[in-house]
Amino acid sequence: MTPFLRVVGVGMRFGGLQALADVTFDVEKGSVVGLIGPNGSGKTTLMNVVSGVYKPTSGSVQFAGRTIADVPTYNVCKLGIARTFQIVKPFVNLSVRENVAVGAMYGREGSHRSTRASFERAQELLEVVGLARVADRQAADLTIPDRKRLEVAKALALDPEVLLLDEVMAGLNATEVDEALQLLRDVNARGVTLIVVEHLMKAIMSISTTVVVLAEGKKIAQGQPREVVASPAVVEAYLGSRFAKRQGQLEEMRRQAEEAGAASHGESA
Amino acid sequence: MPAASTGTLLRKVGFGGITGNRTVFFIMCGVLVAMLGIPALHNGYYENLFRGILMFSTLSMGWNIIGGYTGYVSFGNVVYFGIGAYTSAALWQHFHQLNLLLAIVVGAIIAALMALILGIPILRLKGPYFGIATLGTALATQEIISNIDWLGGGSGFPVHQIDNFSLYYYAMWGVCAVSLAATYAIGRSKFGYALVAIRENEEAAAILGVDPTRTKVQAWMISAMMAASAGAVFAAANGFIDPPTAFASDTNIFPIVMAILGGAGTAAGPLVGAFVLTAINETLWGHFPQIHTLFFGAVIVLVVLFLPRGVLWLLNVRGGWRGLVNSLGAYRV
Amino acid sequence: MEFNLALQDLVNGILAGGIFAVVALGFSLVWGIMNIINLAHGAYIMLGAYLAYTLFTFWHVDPFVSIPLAFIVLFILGYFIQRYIINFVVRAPILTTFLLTFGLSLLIINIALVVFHGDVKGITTSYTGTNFAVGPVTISWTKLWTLVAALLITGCMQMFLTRTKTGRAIRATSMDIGAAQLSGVNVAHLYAIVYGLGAGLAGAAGVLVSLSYSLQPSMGDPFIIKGFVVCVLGGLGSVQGALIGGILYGILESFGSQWIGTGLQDATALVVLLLVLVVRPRGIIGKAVA
Amino acid sequence: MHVGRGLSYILLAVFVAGVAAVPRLAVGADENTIVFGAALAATGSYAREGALTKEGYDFWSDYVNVHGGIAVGGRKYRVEIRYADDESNPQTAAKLVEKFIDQDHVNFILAPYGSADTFAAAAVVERKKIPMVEGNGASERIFNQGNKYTFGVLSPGRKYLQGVLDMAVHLKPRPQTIAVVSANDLFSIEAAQGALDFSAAHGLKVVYTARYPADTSDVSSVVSAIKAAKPDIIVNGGRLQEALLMQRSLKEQGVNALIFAHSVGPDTPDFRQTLGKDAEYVYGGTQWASNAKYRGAPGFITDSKVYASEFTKRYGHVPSYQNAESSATCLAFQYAIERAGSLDPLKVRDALAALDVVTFFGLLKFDERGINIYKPMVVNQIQHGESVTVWPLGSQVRPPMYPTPPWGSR
Repeated sequence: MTPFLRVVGVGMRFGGLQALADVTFDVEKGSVVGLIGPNGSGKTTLMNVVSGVYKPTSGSVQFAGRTIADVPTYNVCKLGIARTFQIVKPFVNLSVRENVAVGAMYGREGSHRSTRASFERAQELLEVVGLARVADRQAADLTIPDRKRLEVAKALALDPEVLLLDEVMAGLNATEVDEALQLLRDVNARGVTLIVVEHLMKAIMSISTTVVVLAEGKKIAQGQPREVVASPAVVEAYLGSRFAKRQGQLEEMRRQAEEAGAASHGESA
Repeated sequence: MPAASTGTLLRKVGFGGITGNRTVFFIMCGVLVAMLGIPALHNGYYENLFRGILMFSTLSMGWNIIGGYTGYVSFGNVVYFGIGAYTSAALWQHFHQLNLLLAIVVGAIIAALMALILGIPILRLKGPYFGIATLGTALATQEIISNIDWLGGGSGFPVHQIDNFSLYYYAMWGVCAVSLAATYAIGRSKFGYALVAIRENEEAAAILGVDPTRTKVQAWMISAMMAASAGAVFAAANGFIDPPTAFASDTNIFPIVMAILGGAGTAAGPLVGAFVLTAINETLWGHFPQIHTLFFGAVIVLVVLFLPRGVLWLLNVRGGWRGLVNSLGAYRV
Repeated sequence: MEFNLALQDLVNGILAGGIFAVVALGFSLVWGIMNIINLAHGAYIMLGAYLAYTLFTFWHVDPFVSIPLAFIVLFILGYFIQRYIINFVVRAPILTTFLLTFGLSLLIINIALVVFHGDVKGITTSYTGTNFAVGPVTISWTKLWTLVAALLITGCMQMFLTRTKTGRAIRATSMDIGAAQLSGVNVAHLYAIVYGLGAGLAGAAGVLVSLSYSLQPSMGDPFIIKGFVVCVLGGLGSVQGALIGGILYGILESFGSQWIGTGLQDATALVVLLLVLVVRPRGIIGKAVA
Repeated sequence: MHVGRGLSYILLAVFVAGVAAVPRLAVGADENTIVFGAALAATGSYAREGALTKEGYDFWSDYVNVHGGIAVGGRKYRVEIRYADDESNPQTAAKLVEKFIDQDHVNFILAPYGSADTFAAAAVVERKKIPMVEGNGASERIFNQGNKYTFGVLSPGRKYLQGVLDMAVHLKPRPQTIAVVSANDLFSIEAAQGALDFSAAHGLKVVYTARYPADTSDVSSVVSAIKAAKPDIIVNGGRLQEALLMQRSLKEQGVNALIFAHSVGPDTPDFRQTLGKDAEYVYGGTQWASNAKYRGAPGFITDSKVYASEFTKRYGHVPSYQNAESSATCLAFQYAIERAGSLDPLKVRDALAALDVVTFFGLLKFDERGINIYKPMVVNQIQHGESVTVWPLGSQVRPPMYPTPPWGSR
C-alpha cells in the first residue's frame, strides 16, 4: 500500500542558499510526525514545500496520488492538506468567526456547504479551540495565543486529512501548552494526520509517534522520539560537537560503571 | 516602507456579514424606492440631477466591488462606462436599434469580456502599479477609440432619443437597483467573503482555497458590467457621445471619492457617498458659480483627512469624540 | 528621405526627454521614498511655469534664470503642504494619499484659474524658435538648452542625494523608516524635505515647459501620467533611472506618434507602459520597492 | 447610543435636506422682462472662450436695456440674462439648460460655448420645444439631426479654412501643394475636411494630412512630417491652444511655406500677444472682423466699426469674432421676437426660421437645418501685429502680404 504522504529527495535552493538538500521520509496515515531541528535548519521551508507554497527546486512531495508542486496553492487544501503560519496571518478586519468561516467555505467540503452552514461549522470549531468567547471580536484585537488558536481553527475549517502546525505553541505558558497538546490529541484522534514543528522538546516528546530531525537542510535522524533524541548526531546538531563528544565519554563511563557494578554483585539487579 | 494594507482603511463597519450597517442599508433602499417618484414632478432639472446620482451610485458600486471589497484600487473603470456608452451609440448608429435593454445587456457582455482580457495580465500587479496600469488603460482606450472611424472617431456621434424621456430615468433607476441588490447579495455570499479575504491577505486566502486570479477577474467583470450598464443608459439620455464625454476623468474619479466618503467595502456606502457628494457639489455650485470646483477640491482634501473611512465608519467609532480625534493621527509619522 | 525623418524624430524625442526626466525625478523621489503617488505634481509644474511667466512679463527675467527661483518657491510650498497636511495620512494606504493629492491638485489649479484667468499665455523670448541645422536635422536652441538644464538639474540632484548628509538620511529613510528613526532622523521633517524637493523639481520642470509650450491652469495634468510611465521605464527612486527613462519616453512618444499614428501618440506610450508593467512589474532598471 | 451613531443620523438628515433644498433661484420674472438662460464655461478648458461669449451677450443686453428694451406687441420689455457655469462639460450644459427651462422658467436659451456643449444643449431644447440660438458651435453635425429649435448665426465649421484656400488659388504664384492637419475633435475635423474638399475641387495636391490628439502637449513629429512633405500651404484645424502649439513648432523646426493658416487663433488677441512677431503673416478664417463693411438694420449698432469702438470702451480690448458672434446670437432673438410680436416659444421659433436681416455681424439667415450658410466668412491676416481682413475682395482692407517669407529672413 503506497504510504499516505511521501517526501522524496526534496531540495530547495534560494539563489546561493541551499535551504533543503535531499530530504526524504514517509508519513503514515493517522500518525503524528514531530519535525525538529535547530533554528535555520529548514523546518519552515519544508512546511512551505509540503503545503505547496514553495515549489521545490528538486525532488517532490507525493500525496493522494498527486505531486504537490503541480497543484496550484489554492487547490492544495482541497486535496486535504491544511497548515498554520509561524507568522500568523489573520484577516485583520474580519471577525474571528468570519475568519474561520472563509476556510469552511473554500476547504475540502466547502463547495457543498452554504454560507449559513459554513458559519455554523466555524462556530463549532471556535468551541473546539476555545475561542467561542471572542467570536464577534475583530481578529486584530486578539492576543498572540488566541491568534495561534485562530490559525488552528482556520486550518481545521478546511476539513483536512493532514494538518501542518508551524510552532503553534511558541510563546504559550505551561497550562496553554497542555491545552494545545490536548487539542492536538483530540484532532489526531479524529483521524487527522499531524506534522508538528516545535522547539518545545516536552511537547514533541509527548505527542509525536515519529520524529524527523533536520540540520542545515539535511535529514540527520528519524524514528521513535526516545531513540532520536539520544542519538549523538542529533545532540551534536543541537549542542555542537564538543558537547556531543563529552556526552559520548560520559555515556561510555556510565556504561562501564554499570558493567563493573553488575560484575561485583554477581547477579542482575 | 510598506503602507498599511487597504484592509485597515476599509475596516468593516456595523455588524452581520460584510454588507455594512444594516439599518443604513435599509434606509438607502427606502430612499431608492422614494426616488421612483422624481419623474412625477415633471421637473427636467430634478430628473437630470437624480439620474446623475443614480448613474454615479451605479459606477461607485461597480468600483466598490473591485476597490472596496477586493481591495484592488482601480482607476480605470471609466473604460467600461465608455464601452457601455459606445455600445448603445453604435447599436443606434449602425443597426438602428434603440432597445435600451438590449444596449445594456450587450454593453455589459462586451465590457465583461474586456475586463476578462485586461484583467488576467493587469490583476497580477499590486498597489500603485495596478492603479496606474488601470489609469493608463482608460487614457489609451479613449485615444484608440477616437481613431476608430466606425465608432465616430474624434467627433463621436449622436444617439437618437425617444420622446418619453422619463424612460431613461427609470432605466438608470433599474440599473442602480440591480447593482445595489447584487452588491448586497455578494456581501452575503461565499463569493463576497472570497473577495474580502483577498483584500485582507491574498496569500492567506489562497491557502484557505480561494483562487485569487479567478476571483479577482470575476470581481472586475462584475464591476465592468455595472459600469457598462450605466454607460449604456447615459449615452441614450445624453443624446451624443464622443471620446471626451465617454471617458471623462470626473466619471473616473468621482465614484471612488463617493465610495470612500460613503464607506467602501459596504453595500450602502457608495449610495450614501453619491448622495452626499452630489449634495455638496450642487450646493457649492449653486452659491459659488465661479469657484465651486475650488471648494470641491477643498472638500475632497477635508474628507480624506478627517473621514478616511467614510461616513458609515462614524456609526461605530469607539470611544466617542476622543476615539474620533486620536484615530485621526493613526497614520502620522 | 524616410531615414532623415526618423533621425529628426530621434532628436525630437531626446530633446523632449529632458523635460520628462526632470518631471519624473520629482515624481519618483516622492513615490520611491514616501510611497505616495503625487497627483498634485502637475499643479506644481503649472505654478513653476506661471512663476516664470510672471517674472518674464513684468521684470523681464529670462526663464532660465528663474529655474532656481521656481525651485526654491515650490520647495517651500511643498515643505509646508507635506508637513502640515499630507503628514496626517502619509502612512495611510495608497488610496487615501491618491485622493488627497487629487483634491490638492483640484484646489491649486482652480486657485490659479481665479488668479491668472483661463486665457492661454506663453513666453516668447528673443531666442524662442531659433534653430540650427546639423545635416538633415533641425535643432531648436531653446529645446537644446532645455535639455542641458535638465541634465544639470538631475546632476545636482544626484550629488545632493549621494554627497550631502541630508541626502544620505533621505536614502536611509527610504530603505527602513524604523531604523532611520532609531538613528535620530526626524522623519516628519525629512519627509517634508523630500516632498519639498519633489515640488521644487516640478517647479523647475514647469519653467522648462513654459519655454516651449503654452500655459493654462490645467497644463500640468498630462505630465503626471508621463511622469509615472518614466518612473516605471527607468525604475523608482534612482536619478539615473529618471534620466534614462525620460529620454526613452521622449523617443517612444516621438516614434509612436510618427510611425504608428499621429492620433495615437499617448496611447502608444501607455500600451508600452502596460507591457513593461506586466513583464517586469518593477520597471526595467529599478530596484524592487514595497 | 454613542456619539458615532447619533452623528451619522444627523449627517444623513442634513444631506437629504441639502439635496432637496437645491438652490432654487428666486424666479420672480416680473411681467415685462424677457429672461434668457445661458450655460457658459467659467471653469474647465473653455473658460477663456466662455468669458468672451459672456462679454458679447452682456454688451448686447446692456445696450438694449439702455435703449428702451425690445418692443413686443406694443410694450417694451427689459432683457435679463441668467448665467451658470457648465464647467466646459456637455453633461453639465444639458443639466443646466433643463434647470433654466423647468426650474427657472426662462423664456429662451442662449447656447454654451463649443460644439460638444451646444450639441448636448440642442438635444434638451428640442425636447422642451424652447428655441435656442447659438453663435459658438460651428460643427455642422449639430444641424444634421433634424433639430427644429436650434439656430446658428455663424457659418459652419467647414467654411473656416475654405476662405483662405479660395484666396490662395487667386494669388500669384499659385500654390500647388497643401498639408492639412487638425486636432482630433468635432469642430477641428470639420474645418480640416472643408479644406480637403476644397483642395480636391480646385486642384490643390494634398501632400500630407494627419490628426493629432486634442489638448496634446507635443506636435513635433507631425511638424517634422510636414517639413518632409514640403507643402506650399500649411492649414491647421484646431482651437487656440492647438494653433499656438503648431505655430511655435513650425518655427522651431524651420518649416517654411507660402501660406500658414489656422482655423481658430489669428483673430483672437491672445494669439498675437503670446506669439508676438512669430504670429506675422498668419492667415485665419474668421466669422467677423471689426473693419467689415455691413450696414446693420436699426435696433442695434449698425456699423461694425462703431460696435468695435463701443466694445473696446466697455471691455478695454478690441472685440474678437467670438465677442461679435455672441452679440449677433442675441440680435437674432431680438429681431425674431419683434417680428413675432409675442414671447410664445413656437411663434419666436417660426420667426427665427424665417429671419432674413443684415446686422453689423453680417446677414442673419438660416437654412432649413437652422445654420447660417448665407453669411460669408472673411479671411484675416496678421500684418504688423494687427488682424486685417484680406479676403474676399469685397471686404478687403489691405491686400495679403503674400508669400510668407522664410523664418530666417523676417
